[in-house]
Amino acid sequence: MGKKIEIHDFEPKIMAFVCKWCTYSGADLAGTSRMDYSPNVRMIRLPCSGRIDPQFMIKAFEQGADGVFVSGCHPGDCHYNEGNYYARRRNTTFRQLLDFNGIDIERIEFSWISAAEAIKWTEVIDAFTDKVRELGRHPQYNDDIVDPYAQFLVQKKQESA
Amino acid sequence: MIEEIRNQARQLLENGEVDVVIGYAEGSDPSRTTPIFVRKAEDVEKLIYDSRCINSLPIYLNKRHEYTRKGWKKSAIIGKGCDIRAIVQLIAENQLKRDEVYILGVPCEGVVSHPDKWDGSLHDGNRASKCTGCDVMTPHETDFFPGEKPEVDRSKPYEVTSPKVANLMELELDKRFAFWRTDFDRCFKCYACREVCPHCSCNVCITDETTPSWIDPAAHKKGIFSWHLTRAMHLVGRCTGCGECTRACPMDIQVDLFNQRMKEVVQESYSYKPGYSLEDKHPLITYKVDDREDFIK
Amino acid sequence: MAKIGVFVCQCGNNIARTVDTAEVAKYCSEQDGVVHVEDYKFMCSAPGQEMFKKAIKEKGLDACIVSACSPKMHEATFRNAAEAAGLNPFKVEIANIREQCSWVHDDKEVGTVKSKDLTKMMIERIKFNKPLERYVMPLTKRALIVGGGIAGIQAALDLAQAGVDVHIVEREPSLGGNMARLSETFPTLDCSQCIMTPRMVEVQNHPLITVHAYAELEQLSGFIGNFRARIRQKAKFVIDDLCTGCGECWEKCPFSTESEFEMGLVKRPIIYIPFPQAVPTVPVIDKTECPKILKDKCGLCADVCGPDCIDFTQQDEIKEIDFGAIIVATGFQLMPNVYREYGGWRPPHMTPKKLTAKMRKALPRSDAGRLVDVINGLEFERLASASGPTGGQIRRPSDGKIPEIVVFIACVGSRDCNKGVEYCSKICCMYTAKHTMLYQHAVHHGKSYVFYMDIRAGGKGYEEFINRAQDEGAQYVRGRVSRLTKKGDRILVKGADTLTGQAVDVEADMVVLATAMVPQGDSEQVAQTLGIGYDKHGFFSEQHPKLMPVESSTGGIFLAGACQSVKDIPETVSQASATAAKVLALFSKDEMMRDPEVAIVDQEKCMNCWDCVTVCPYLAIERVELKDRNGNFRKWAAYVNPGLCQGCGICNTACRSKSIELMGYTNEQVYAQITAFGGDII
Amino acid sequence: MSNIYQPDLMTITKIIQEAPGIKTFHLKFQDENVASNFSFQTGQFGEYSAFGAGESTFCIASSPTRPDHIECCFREVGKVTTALANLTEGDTIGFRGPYGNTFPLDDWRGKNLIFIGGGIALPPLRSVIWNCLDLREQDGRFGHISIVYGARSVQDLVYKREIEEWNQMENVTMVKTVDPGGETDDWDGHIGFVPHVLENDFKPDPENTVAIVCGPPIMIKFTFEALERLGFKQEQMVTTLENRMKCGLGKCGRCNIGSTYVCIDGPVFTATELAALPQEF
Amino acid sequence: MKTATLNKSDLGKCIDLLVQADLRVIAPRLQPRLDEDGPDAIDVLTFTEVDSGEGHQVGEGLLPLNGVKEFLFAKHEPLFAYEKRGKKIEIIPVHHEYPQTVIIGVRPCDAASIASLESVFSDANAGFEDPFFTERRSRTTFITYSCTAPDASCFCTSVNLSPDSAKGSDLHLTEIGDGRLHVEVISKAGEAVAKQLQDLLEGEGDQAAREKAGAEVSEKLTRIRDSAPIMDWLMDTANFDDEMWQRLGEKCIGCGACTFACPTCHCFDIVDENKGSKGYRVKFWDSCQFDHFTLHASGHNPRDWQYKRYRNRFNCKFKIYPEKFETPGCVGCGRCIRACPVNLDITEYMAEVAHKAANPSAMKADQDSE
Repeated sequence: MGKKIEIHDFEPKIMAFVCKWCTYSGADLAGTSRMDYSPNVRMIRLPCSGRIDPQFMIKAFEQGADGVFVSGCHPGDCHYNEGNYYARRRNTTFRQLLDFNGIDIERIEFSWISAAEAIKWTEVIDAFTDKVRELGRHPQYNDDIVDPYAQFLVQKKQESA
Repeated sequence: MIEEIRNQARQLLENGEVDVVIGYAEGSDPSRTTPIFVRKAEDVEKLIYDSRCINSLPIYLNKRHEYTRKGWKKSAIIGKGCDIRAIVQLIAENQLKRDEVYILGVPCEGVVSHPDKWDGSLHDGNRASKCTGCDVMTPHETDFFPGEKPEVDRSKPYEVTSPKVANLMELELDKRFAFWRTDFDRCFKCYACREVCPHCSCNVCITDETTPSWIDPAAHKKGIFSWHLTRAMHLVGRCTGCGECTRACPMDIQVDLFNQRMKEVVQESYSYKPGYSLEDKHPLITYKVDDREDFIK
Repeated sequence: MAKIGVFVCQCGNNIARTVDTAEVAKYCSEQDGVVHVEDYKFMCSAPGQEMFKKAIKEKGLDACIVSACSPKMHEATFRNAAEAAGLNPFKVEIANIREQCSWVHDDKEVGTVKSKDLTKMMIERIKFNKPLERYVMPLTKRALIVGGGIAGIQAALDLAQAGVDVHIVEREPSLGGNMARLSETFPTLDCSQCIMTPRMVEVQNHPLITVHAYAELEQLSGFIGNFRARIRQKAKFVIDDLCTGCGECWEKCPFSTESEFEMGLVKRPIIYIPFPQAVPTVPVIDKTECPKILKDKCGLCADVCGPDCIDFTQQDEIKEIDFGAIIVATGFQLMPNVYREYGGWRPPHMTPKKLTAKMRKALPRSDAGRLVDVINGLEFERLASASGPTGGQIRRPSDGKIPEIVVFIACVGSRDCNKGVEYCSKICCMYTAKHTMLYQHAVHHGKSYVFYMDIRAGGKGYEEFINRAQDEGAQYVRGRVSRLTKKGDRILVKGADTLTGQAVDVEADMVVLATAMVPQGDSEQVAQTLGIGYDKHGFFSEQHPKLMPVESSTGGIFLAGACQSVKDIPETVSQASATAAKVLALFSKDEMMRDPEVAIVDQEKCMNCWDCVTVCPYLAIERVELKDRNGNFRKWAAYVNPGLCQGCGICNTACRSKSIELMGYTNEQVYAQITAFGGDII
Repeated sequence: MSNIYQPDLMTITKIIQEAPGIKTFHLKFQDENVASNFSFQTGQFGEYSAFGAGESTFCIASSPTRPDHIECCFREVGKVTTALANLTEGDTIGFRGPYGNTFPLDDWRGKNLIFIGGGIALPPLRSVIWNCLDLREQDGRFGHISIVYGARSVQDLVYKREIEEWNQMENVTMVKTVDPGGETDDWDGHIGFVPHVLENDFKPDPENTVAIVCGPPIMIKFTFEALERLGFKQEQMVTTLENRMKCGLGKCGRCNIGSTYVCIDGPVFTATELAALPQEF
Repeated sequence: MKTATLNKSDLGKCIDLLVQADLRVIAPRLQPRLDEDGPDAIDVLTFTEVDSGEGHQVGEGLLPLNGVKEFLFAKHEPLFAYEKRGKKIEIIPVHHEYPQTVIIGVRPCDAASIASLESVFSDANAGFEDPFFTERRSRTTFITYSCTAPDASCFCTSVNLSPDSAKGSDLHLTEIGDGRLHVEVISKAGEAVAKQLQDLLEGEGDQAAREKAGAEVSEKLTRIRDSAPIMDWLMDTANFDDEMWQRLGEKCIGCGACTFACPTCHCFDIVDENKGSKGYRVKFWDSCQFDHFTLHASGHNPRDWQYKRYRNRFNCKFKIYPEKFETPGCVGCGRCIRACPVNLDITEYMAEVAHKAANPSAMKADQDSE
């Protein structure tokens, strides 16, 4: 309790896709136990890590996420018996694919977190946030995209300044 | 060799065993060949086969071409080994029934990498890299094969990866990214890579999906990235390596490098090769309890 | 645009302390589609819920977000409240701003920003929430129990006593299972037969219980509440209804073969009942041995049968019966292979004729090198049983001599993944202790040694029981036995005492192996027939190791006894009763309500690659033919049976053409959440 | 520089649920200048946007003689129409238009008119029906007006109140029909497909008459054939086509039938014009 | 018309001069390659924005893979942004500040294609002017370069163009031997550019040498068709259902590569790209070869077979363009032939049509006998 929030120049946006049986409950436990962890993560609750589509991760990066966190039950603990095994294969290949594309796979973290592992949750999230913060804004996905809305924002900022 | 194929094709058509023979014919200029659908026995003379026959014909067996396929109950197809892998994969994915197709296997010496490189003969300078180390030059699944089929040991992983994959893997991350960025800058999302792929068989492609629009359809960088990542991801463990996506790309983007890389990954991680067994389940819909998870925290 | 209401809960000071709820509420009110916002102290309180309902009714809200604690706490509360107010419960979502914000972040600004984001993500998501209706399914209130051992019997009686129609399928000619083989049971040493047979008779006589003895479950289709079982009643060649169980036939039968029930220790006639107290007391003819059936010779049994109930032309009969729930109680066997490792020669109790020719060849056929007097625990049980082949006298199989020195070896095949299985078989310590006692009681001057790794005796009266065994003369040697060799008519047991570090050699008259408990040899096949999960050993997998230990991975199929994992009798019985309770709970309603958060298929888009069929852990996806208006075949497509679907969404991810949607977690919902995340957080 | 792709904003003033999945919007421009400069003629269409989903093409379903607002009517089928259907009164949508040609009302002076529509194709006809009824009210420039309308089932009929209104009107003949099997117990109209009812039950006199047909391509085809058998000449038959469009400006290249762009040269065609086109619509 | 000569070796300097004059210069360039790419590697020549004359490929190679189309009609064009605020919506226009651009090394066919596109996007087409195209067009100058060696797929002479045509050009360069280029100033914009380059230009050009050079190249073209009868034949609606469409087109796999590679294809699609409650509307290239291109919401598709889609493309080039815009829709660049993975050859269609147009009765008889 009472970890001081440090102000950094860059705060990464982290999207977490988690299974509702294990990891989401683990995060809940972290809450109930009043554990402090990085506020950068936004969780999306899914029934199973087997429901996590690589498409979600692509979309998250597209939408400006700097890191994507994927988590589910430990092997053998899946509420649906085998969903996490499929998730594991999907992620194994997807990471290699991103890597081949030259996208830093340090920005995707996969972790098994059970409903009891609140401490692990906070540790993994903190470590991942620090790592992504170090890596900085995701350059591969966020540079020079013609976004009229962004143009508009920049312009507005200039006008007001 | 081609004479034997022609004779067999003629017989099949005359007996009414097949409605059509899908094969190759001379193209509109000497370096090119073109797919042909032979429906009459007298037309079998048009069939040819040599190292210019790059096309992967099994794409006409894909359900996507339902209109073209209308009225074909059974088709015979001339297949080189790599195409037969595609046919096998189609059957394994239930996109085709084994008894709907009659495979006229051809012994293949490799094909030319690009029509422009054809100079009258096949040699190391113009042979497609997918043909290096090919283990299906004597095809594995055929209904007819001219001559005797020699025994081939297919238990070993085949080594047909383009040297470029290794080159790219040696690069640093940002250089690799820069390489793709320059290539992708050319992409205008014509989806030729999708359309020539024998394994793209969805009724509605994910990129044409609007609810939600998974992939921005516009040809901006994000949209292009997402498209190529998705395409490669959908082919993980399914791509049989015909290399048509790269050849079809009007912008000469080597998109099949993704597939080749993923083929390596699948082979390393799951010792799986697609296109060899009619009952195969691709690695993303199967699992082993002790699969690798070295990257998982 | 949607009419969304957002209800921000302060949770007393729990949320309000580090989240500026008023600010969150204000922010939400500016969001697209939001028409009503509340910021309240305790949303989950009665007045809070009233306010929630009132807002739904008065503002005509068509979706609600409650920004409060974890959905695990109050999702159901607010969904019920919404339903009461006339809003579809699946149009309510919870944004978790307590467990994920206020309780984990100290900084109020941070907590507020994150709360806004989480709520905003939910606002975008809920625009794509579809009103879902729970599925109402018919329910067949009849239960099927596979296996007529103690687990099956217990479950059957519990259910029948509660008024449920029960069918038991038992593949042997009699109920009883492994427990019927036991002589006495630990830790009380009461007679197994004495407590078992009355229950078997009770089953037989209960009007609500139908026993299909000598029958097998061949196929199972359908889903929870609506199973259809195909049961193969194997031909007994004896007409059930006519047979009086007089015993004339089996007494007169001139041929014999090894008795399965007696573990091959003695022979039994070809027309037989497995043991005298068998229920039903109807004999069956072993068609693989009967000369009448094989060669049309003999037929003596038919001649002697008074009621004339022998019918050599009888065929297997197929019965199709509907069930609402299934209890699997197929039990265990002792590990066959390890037994051979130690020089024993008898195959598992399933007799050699069920082995393939190849296996038969591998078995030692002659006396040379075989150790006849190395037996397993169940064989010892038969030797010790008053109704057993020796009438309760412990005599060794080779020459019938009463053994003077008996060595018991524990953990044979257990806890060793090189020679057997890595798990502990749990009951061996106890039954070995029991065996030493039975032996000591029968042979007062005998000497018993027990080689063990550890003693595991966690149970009521168990540790005391072990102590008692030691007091009564069993000598416990901590250490493993390296090999058994023949020495004269005795067996030289070469072992070591790891406590003293010395080699211990014992010349034993008989060796009893406490062999590992393993699932029945065909358990994987059974699991596939039933469509339930199983582990690498072949034990059926429970739905959840802690919280759902009696449910299988498939809804409506429950697991009782040693088919799920190693168990002793009390555990088996309690699990059996637990399954009965589960079935009763399922049968307590007239029809079944199924959660609507299941996958559905857009059949037009489906390109029938059947990847979904492959990945579905519940076999919930079927291949269906679509027809056009004129009834002609149009295309194949997948169909998800909502009765079987558990809503995991694995198929959804596996589907490349995105033609499967998991209701409640649709692609659009997740997509909206992701885009909301990207859109506003700067 | 004006951006032809940029829509004007309109407010939904009223939403009417016509049939399951079919809605009518009443729309008003938010910008007074745009409103005062806006005019359209019957038969024209517009591009309606649901921001965030995209644009969709519908005809303007109201009559230019009632210019206080415009109406559109659509069925919920795709992404855009679903997004539109989720809007509520007071919400904003985008509108580009009017585009396309118009019904040749001047050519119809003094003639009897038969409007034939099927299913969701009544909205384009509704515009011209009210336009003609209003003009006839003013100066009696048209003769007898008949309306033949059919849908798959009773509940799929759109503009139910107006159908009743037309039914009550003197010198308007209202013929309504539903496909076999789509009728209810209290259905008082015909049962049968539109071309069939037209040919066998209604039997209009081709003399000095113009038939205006709107519906799915297959219905247009059969209705034209039925009309020809009744003695109508090609120039007496008019239809409006609803090809897929994106820009509405003759640029995006998808609505063409041969070298005719439906968005510019259409959507209103006479049967004569259609017959001269390649049969690909 | 002003003419001059230029040393071919000075082309790099020309580019440098233009860059120095604060112009955006687009020139053909080879894409960078990895070493030892294996036998699959091919040279990739594209029009790219350059910041110096170094490594330019003006006059080298044949056609860059991309036409100049994408510099005027962007493959991805945001039309405007919007933001939803409750019931209100704010539309945020896009700012068009296109830089003054010079595209150098444009082949005559590509230059001619611009006129075709212009007819679609200008207000001459039904009075609607695409501001994005016309703005860019008005700020772009084309320096064309006569072809010196056509390849097997070129057929510009079949569509009334020639390898040395100056149509659509602002400044035209032709090789006249000895490393010299004949320079023609065609338009005012060309003159302005020529002014920037005047230090490098010398005296008068050599008109005779230029014409001779052009004629020599024309003779090298192998695919010579007469496109004149094609339109007449296509105008006959009866021929719309001719058997040849299906026979030739059934192998088409609908990949759309031809349309995207085509310098005159102009079809596009418009969608909204949304991010939460804001986003933008974007226009991007589409292709008439895709099955959902004309698919109605009802499920009806006027062009349900692939061959019908290719028929539409052929008609678009040889009937719709000439009839509607009075410009040819095909400039004979041959990109569609090179791009086609199944060797569907537009000139085979042209030959077939020309043959049918020339022998109407013979073809009829052929069909009857079948």
